[in-house]
Amino acid sequence: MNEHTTITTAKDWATDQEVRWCPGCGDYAVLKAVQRTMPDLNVARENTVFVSGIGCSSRFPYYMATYGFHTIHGRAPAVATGVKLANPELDVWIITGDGDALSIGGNHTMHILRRNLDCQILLFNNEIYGLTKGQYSPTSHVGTRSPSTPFGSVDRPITPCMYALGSGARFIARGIDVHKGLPEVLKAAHAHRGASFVEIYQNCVVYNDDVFAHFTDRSVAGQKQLWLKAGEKMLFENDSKGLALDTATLKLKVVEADDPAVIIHDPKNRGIAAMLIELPADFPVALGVIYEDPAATFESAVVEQNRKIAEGKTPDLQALVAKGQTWQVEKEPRAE
Amino acid sequence: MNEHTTITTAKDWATDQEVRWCPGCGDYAVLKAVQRTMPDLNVARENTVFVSGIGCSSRFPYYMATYGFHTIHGRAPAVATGVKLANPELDVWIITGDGDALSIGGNHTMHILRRNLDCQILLFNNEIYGLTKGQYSPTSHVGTRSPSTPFGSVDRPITPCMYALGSGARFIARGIDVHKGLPEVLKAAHAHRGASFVEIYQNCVVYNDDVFAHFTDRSVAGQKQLWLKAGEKMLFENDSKGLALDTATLKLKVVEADDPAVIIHDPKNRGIAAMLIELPADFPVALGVIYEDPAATFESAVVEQNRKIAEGKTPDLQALVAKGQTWQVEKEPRAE
Amino acid sequence: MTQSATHLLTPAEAAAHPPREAVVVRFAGDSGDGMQLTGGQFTLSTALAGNDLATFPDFPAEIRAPQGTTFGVSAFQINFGSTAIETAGDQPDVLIAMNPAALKTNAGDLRDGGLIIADEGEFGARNLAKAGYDANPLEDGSLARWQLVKFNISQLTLDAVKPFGLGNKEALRCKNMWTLGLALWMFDRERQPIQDWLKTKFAKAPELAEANIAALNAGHAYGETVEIGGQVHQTHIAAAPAEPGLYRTVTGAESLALGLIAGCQLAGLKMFFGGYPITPASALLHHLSRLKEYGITTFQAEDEIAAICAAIGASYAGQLGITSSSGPGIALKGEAMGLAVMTELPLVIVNSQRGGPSTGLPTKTEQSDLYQAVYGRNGDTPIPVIAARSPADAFDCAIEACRIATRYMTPVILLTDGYIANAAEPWRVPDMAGYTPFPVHFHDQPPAEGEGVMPYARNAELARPWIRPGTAGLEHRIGGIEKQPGTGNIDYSPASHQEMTNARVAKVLGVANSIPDQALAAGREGAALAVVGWGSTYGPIHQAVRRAIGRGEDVAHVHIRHIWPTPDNLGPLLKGFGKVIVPEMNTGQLKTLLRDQFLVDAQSVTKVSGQPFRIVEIEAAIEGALS
Amino acid sequence: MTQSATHLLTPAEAAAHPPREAVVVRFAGDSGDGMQLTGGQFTLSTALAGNDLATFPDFPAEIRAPQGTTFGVSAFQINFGSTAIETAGDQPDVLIAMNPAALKTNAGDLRDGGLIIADEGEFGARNLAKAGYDANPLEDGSLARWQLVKFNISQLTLDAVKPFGLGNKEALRCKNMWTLGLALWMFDRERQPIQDWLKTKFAKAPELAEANIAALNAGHAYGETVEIGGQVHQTHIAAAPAEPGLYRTVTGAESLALGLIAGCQLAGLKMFFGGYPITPASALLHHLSRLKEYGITTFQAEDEIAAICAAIGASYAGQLGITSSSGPGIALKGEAMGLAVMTELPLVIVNSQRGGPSTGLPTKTEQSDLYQAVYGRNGDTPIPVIAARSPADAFDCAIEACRIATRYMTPVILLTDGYIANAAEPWRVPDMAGYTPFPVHFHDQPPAEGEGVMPYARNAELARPWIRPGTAGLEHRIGGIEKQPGTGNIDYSPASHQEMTNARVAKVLGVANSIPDQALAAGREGAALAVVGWGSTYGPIHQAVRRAIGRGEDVAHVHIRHIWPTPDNLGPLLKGFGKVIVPEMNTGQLKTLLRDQFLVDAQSVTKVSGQPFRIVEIEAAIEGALS
Ligand SMILES: Cc1ncc(C[n+]2csc(CCOP(=O)(O)OP(=O)(O)O)c2C)c(N)n1
Ligand SMILES: Cc1ncc(C[n+]2csc(CCOP(=O)(O)OP(=O)(O)O)c2C)c(N)n1
Ligand code: SF4
Ligand code: SF4
Ligand SMILES: [Mg+2]
Ligand SMILES: [Mg+2]
Repeated sequence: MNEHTTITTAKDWATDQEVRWCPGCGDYAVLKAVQRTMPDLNVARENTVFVSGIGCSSRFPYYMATYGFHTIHGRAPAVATGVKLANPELDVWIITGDGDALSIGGNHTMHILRRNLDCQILLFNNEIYGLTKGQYSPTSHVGTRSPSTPFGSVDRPITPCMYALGSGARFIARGIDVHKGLPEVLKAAHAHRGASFVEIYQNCVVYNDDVFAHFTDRSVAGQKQLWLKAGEKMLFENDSKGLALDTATLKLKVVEADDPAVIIHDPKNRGIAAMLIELPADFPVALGVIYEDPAATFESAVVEQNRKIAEGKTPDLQALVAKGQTWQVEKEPRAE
Repeated sequence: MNEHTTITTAKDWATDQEVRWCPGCGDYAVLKAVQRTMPDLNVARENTVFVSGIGCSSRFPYYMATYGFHTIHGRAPAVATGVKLANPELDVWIITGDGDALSIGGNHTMHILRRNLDCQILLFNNEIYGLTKGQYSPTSHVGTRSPSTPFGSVDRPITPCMYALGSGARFIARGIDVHKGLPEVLKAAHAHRGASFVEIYQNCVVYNDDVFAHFTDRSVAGQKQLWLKAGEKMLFENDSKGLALDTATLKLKVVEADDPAVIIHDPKNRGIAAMLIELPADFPVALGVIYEDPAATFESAVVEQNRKIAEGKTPDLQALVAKGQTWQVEKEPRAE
Repeated sequence: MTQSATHLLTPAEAAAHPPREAVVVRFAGDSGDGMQLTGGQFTLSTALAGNDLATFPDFPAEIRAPQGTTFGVSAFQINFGSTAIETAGDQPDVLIAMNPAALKTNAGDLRDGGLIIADEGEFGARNLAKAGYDANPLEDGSLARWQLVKFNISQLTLDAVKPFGLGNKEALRCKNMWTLGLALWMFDRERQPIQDWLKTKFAKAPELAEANIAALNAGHAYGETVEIGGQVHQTHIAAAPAEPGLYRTVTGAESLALGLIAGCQLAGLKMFFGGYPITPASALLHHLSRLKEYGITTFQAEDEIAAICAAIGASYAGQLGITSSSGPGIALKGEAMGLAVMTELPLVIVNSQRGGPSTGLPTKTEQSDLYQAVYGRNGDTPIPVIAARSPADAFDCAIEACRIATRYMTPVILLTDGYIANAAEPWRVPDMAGYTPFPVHFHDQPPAEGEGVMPYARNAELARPWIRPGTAGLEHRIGGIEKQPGTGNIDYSPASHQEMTNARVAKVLGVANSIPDQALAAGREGAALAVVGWGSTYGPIHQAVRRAIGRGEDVAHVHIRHIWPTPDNLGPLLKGFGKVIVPEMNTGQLKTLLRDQFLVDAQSVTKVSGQPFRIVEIEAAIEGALS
Repeated sequence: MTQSATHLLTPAEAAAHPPREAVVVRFAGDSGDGMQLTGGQFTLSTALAGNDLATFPDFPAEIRAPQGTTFGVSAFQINFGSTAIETAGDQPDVLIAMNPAALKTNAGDLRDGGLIIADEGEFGARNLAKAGYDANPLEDGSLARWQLVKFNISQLTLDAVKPFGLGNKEALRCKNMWTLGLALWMFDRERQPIQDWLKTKFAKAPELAEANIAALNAGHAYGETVEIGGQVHQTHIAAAPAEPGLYRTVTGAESLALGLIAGCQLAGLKMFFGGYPITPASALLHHLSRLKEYGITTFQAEDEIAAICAAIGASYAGQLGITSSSGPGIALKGEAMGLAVMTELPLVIVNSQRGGPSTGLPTKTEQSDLYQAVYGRNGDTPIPVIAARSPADAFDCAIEACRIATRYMTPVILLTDGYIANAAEPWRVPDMAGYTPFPVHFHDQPPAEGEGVMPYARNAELARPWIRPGTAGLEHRIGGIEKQPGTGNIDYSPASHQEMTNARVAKVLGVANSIPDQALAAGREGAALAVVGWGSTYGPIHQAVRRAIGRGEDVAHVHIRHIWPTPDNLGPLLKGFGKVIVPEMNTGQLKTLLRDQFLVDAQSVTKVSGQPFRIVEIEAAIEGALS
């Protein structure tokens, strides 16, 4: 993206459109966080595009004073890929939900991560289908009662960040809708060149209220939230406890903060990232940038190949249509 | 599946249909391996269903003397889910390719693994689209020259087993088309209750010949193949070398076989499984059962819930249609 | 066959316009005000009073739009009377507006001289602003065209429920019951059923039940005792004449669920339902998922493609596979429908149509997916298509879809729409004994020694045998590639492709042999003008035609259930009319089919606004066609 | 405009049946025998000799079926002559059979008395068995109906290439060149171009080049010197009269690629091509992916849905998005097409039709996706549809699709088929200067102070402005939900939906104002009979009609390029004919559109066998209609 210097404020990034989420929806908090973050990113509104699928969360682009494309259910990554390949100068954000990105759109999510298109993917995970009035989603925990599962869901949920890791993502982070740490996560995602996958725990007050309270609630935030920082020890509970590797079981364990075995967070370690993403229920939830290891981006590789191959060739349509073995017909066409 | 005792031979599992793969195709070897394995599984042909998508590999069902469904591109897992839910007694095998399962069908692959439907998924990975004459696939290494990438592919490939792990698979294994170890892997997959994901390295002699030679070739098999066995040390190169965890980097390293740090293979360790699946190029390739940790299967949970909820209720259609507040109309209809 | 509590209007009745003994009431308020609930309960009491009725719930696309905003308004309209009611009514006679936004967005529809009842307690500055009012319409005389009655329902409710010590927010939630109470008084209704319903609804929180009942009674008492002024007086609507029998109210989504269950039972099959949520189709998934004891497995798939593919897999395994969605989701199922046609497996595909194209208008009704249903696939891929005309009719259509699917081994598309799915109407409870079963026979006879399995052998109706995996000796393979007749082996030969194509086409056309002739809904054969419709336009078309007939005009109403194939007599029937017009909530899709098939000069009358036709709109079209 | 090297037959020529100066040759062998290569090179030499020609490659669905099997047979037919050639010919005059399976599967098509040249070296017991022969047909006289010439091509080839010390397998690979050499001699052709081609093809392995050239020469010499017996004599086919100019041969896939490139250049846009491999559409992806210097980005997506969605995204960003597939893949694109219609973005969707339904017959041709193209979407979702009639015509159709898409801001569907995609014909190289550019203007003027961006304002032709992200001051949001006219803000109101629906329909119908009137391909207006076709049936229909005219019959040929909307004069034109028949390689799809639109009694002539029409089949239909 080309440098941009006009100073903007959060307001400059908001549209005049009436926001249409339920009162108290976590989406409001995320919208505010994004609008507050944009001015710090040194990008221009006209070069910013928000692409979304379908869902409550996917209404997001209408509220950003940038270019925006509210596409169809599950296909935002595919549309965004076309946008970015056609104009790599654009700063592309994808807004999606747990149903949009992981139910109907799971395949496109995998492929955009695998290809590593430079973009920010914000997955609003409320573990429910909000817009269609509350059916369970692929991230809903077993036993979720919903209009389509009145007796409780039975299928095992997917872990979004683990899915991203398995899909080859090079940047994986987590945030919480109302948590002050969200803007920092968004900045890190934007700073990363390549597909940045950000799972945002978002509260649906109407259909899945407080489903994340067991770790987002202020009262338990201390024990239950492990905010990771590259190069720093994995500490939580006001730095009183930490994570270390149990060399016998080769799994993570909780130790006292002063234990020398406490792991220093290396965002490049995929094996540890897998363990952090899937910390058992009695562990805290890993938040912040869990994994980051930049690689060549898709659009840059495409552009570079297009350039390299075209180099030295002068496109000549007339020559092209006349290519291959040709012959000249001289004689007059017969009169008719 | 219900016990079955008639003795069968490989021949009993073959149809009269002419096999239509290219001479020398790895698919022949897999077909033979499966036909040779079936008699040992103590299952009946009539209770066995092979479901496939579209691709060279997906022609497989026509050659098995069982029930078979050659569906549409990428959708075999979805069709198989319906088959199994409708009749859990059936032994369901899914035959798919790298394009079928990971390009168009990636989402269904994820969801069948997440739900853990009891079935065997054999993914024929030849890192190419065979049937459509050789375009690169999502598993093709960067730089693959193909009709659609004449100057080499630029997008980063997906690692099938890592994708399966991220998708929540409870059984992940690898085999090689022509390797004698394949039947053992197939038996283990069949023995596992739940979705068994098996990646089979399959050689496409026409469009991607020898793409796996660097580790499948007899000459290098020793150094390049690590056959995992539960409860046994991770050894290779005729048991002269082994794998251990480098406690400094928290990554795997190669050590002498007698090094006490050599890891004993615990198929339940997801973190280590991730490392094994993604062993760097200078390491051997992990083969056999890499990860196995059984969980409740989808169809059994569905059947059980259906049973429990129905329990004690007597379906009475007449009562059902008359449900809710009703009223009686007595008077004669007016004559017309 | 069932029928809704309808009698055909006598010419005299039909001439009356609007029918004397009918009233149209619209409840409008904030999404949070519980208008749908109020409407639902008022509907119930109306039905219990023996009136015929039709309803039209109209709610916002947003789950819970911010309070007080115009796009957050939720409305419920009911038309009820002592004569046949087949539409929710063109114009409300009474509008109950719970806040300024509700008044703003609904007053315009009210007939001149109609009655507005407004909760002035909600007409504070903030709400007025949100609704875009500069001045208070209750004060500035801008509502002069109508009769206005205002009182502080909010305050009256708070007073009524004070004894139960609820929080202010909770207490105000009882407003809708107060309003309902008043409405019950206005139309001389029993409160008991509603009180019973409230007791069961709030079984877990008795104080809420009590509070709501108190509000209900207070609203009723208010009407009875307080001097509101002449405008609000009690009206008694006599019961509508109807076939004797047991009745209930039913929405299209409910009757569809019941019909599919009945269809499976008549076929002797278990049901596999594969769906993916989408408005307005989700309701069907919701209803069925509660009825497991009827041998139903519901599967919420990862997308519409997986939903239909799983249903196909279930049909292959011997259950009746059913899938359901709305336009955008049906579009995704197209490729798999082709697989079902090639493998010749039974399958029912329900499309609850909504406004299109693309995401379009998810909560609005339309019938613009007929092209997609009849023509929307690659290859020559014929599929029978039937369309329900009303909530009650959806029951029989569902059974019919199951019958055709299993008898002919074919997918069947059943079209309904958002209006039918959500609207309620009285329904005479069918006597299931009156339905002849159509049990499925699974082929289970292994071939004679030395002979092969013939999965694509065909019976007299060209249907192939249904063979369940698990049947010993009949192991076979099927797929989406063209086949050899009989054996089903892969075969690309010209002769086989031609023969199989012809068989697929002929089989579906043959369905016409087992469906009833096209009947007239009104009027006579050979009339000067025929109004031909399908689906949910039945009500307005029928009323309009009856009225025209009442005026002595020579008009007939033909309403087509079997869109493809059409009944054998449809062609001759249509050719016999002087003129043919086809009102549709699309740009003229059935019209295409009729002109192609019968070369009749059918003219379109189209409306694509997301709203059902009004009777007067059809009447105008009739006048236009006749003049 | 370009045209293929065609002249209209004179009545005299047309009367001749089959035309004297034309020969049909079919090369048939094992997939491994390189028959397509042989055919391709023979085609080139034929073209260079100035003959008009048409070819029909027919290969198996399997990549490389096992050697010697009947389903592994690959055939290439060419019809060439000194008169206009528009089909690959009804029946071969000469069959070159490289093995028993090839003979078995192809002999039946040969005209009685035709010539069979067989490689007896391949007629060993094993191959005979594989082909299902009990006795050797070369010996048992079962081929008496035809002239049979056999010699051991295999051995002769081995002898010829011995000097180059190739392995037996490699040596035998030269068989096809030996055969080609013989064919070149039979029809008095130059060997030079083929020798040049071999040198470049095997530049990296000169010995292979030498060996193949030696085989080529040996085959040629064999014809020249050896006594084969009277049947095989040299025939000289004079050059066909043609418009003067520079010519080349082109397949539909090639000309389509060139046309799309030309279209983008004329519009002044870069091309974004999103595709997913599928037979027979892949060839287009392959061609374009080699031409990056023309400002093309090709993207092999994860599936067809992603391919079209990426193309839509690229169009939104300011390039011309193009996507391509075949029936099953197009089915998957339906929902996204609706999004393109709602967002009113330019997009070209190419459908290379193949045999259906479902997976159907991937390598066979058919035109059964017209319904899908015109009607196959949810909602009222109009999209212009055009169809190419020949490989050469695909070039202009591609340009036309780009013109309509950008001028009207709409997706456009371009129909071609497997036959056109693979068949080759001579093509007069177009002079690009003869094409008027249609440069796109991106809207880049920010609105006046205080005014909003109007992404859905419309010009006189109802097209909305194309605004590229990156344009300061014009930031706006679009999507698939219904909109308010002008602003494009979400709007579910009845008035807006009706207005936008009308605008979408009217805009597409308006395309008719910028397309040429429907012309006659042959015959006169008001003729007793019109044969109306579209797409690749052009050749057989045109030849059949010309022959009928030659016999003095009053028949016309109408071939429709613009399927939707149709040219304004089409209705009157069709109504003017005595009778109308519509030959289609489907069960009657264009017929539906014509009857609906014009209420003409068009009658279908259908063939759904995966094979193109034969001229005689159309002639029979003409006779039938006239008698
Ligand atoms: C093709 C298609 N299928 C289904 C739908 C209906 N639909 C809209 S949003 C949605 C799921 C929304 O869930 P999620 O992505 O989690 O977003 P949320 O509303 O929870 O923010 C569904 C099923 C649709 N619009 N299009
Ligand atoms: C909807 C659809 N899209 C595309 C195709 C074309 N197609 C058939 S198989 C295939 C990919 C095959 O690759 P893979 O799954 O790896 O199987 P392989 O042939 O390599 O065994 C494709 C793209 C199709 N048949 N259907
Ligand atoms: S339904 Fe849930 S997610 Fe959707 S707007 Fe309401 S609170 Fe938010
Ligand atoms: S193309 Fe490749 S994968 Fe397909 S059959 Fe031939 S060798 Fe096997
Ligand atoms: Mg959600
Ligand atoms: Mg493959």
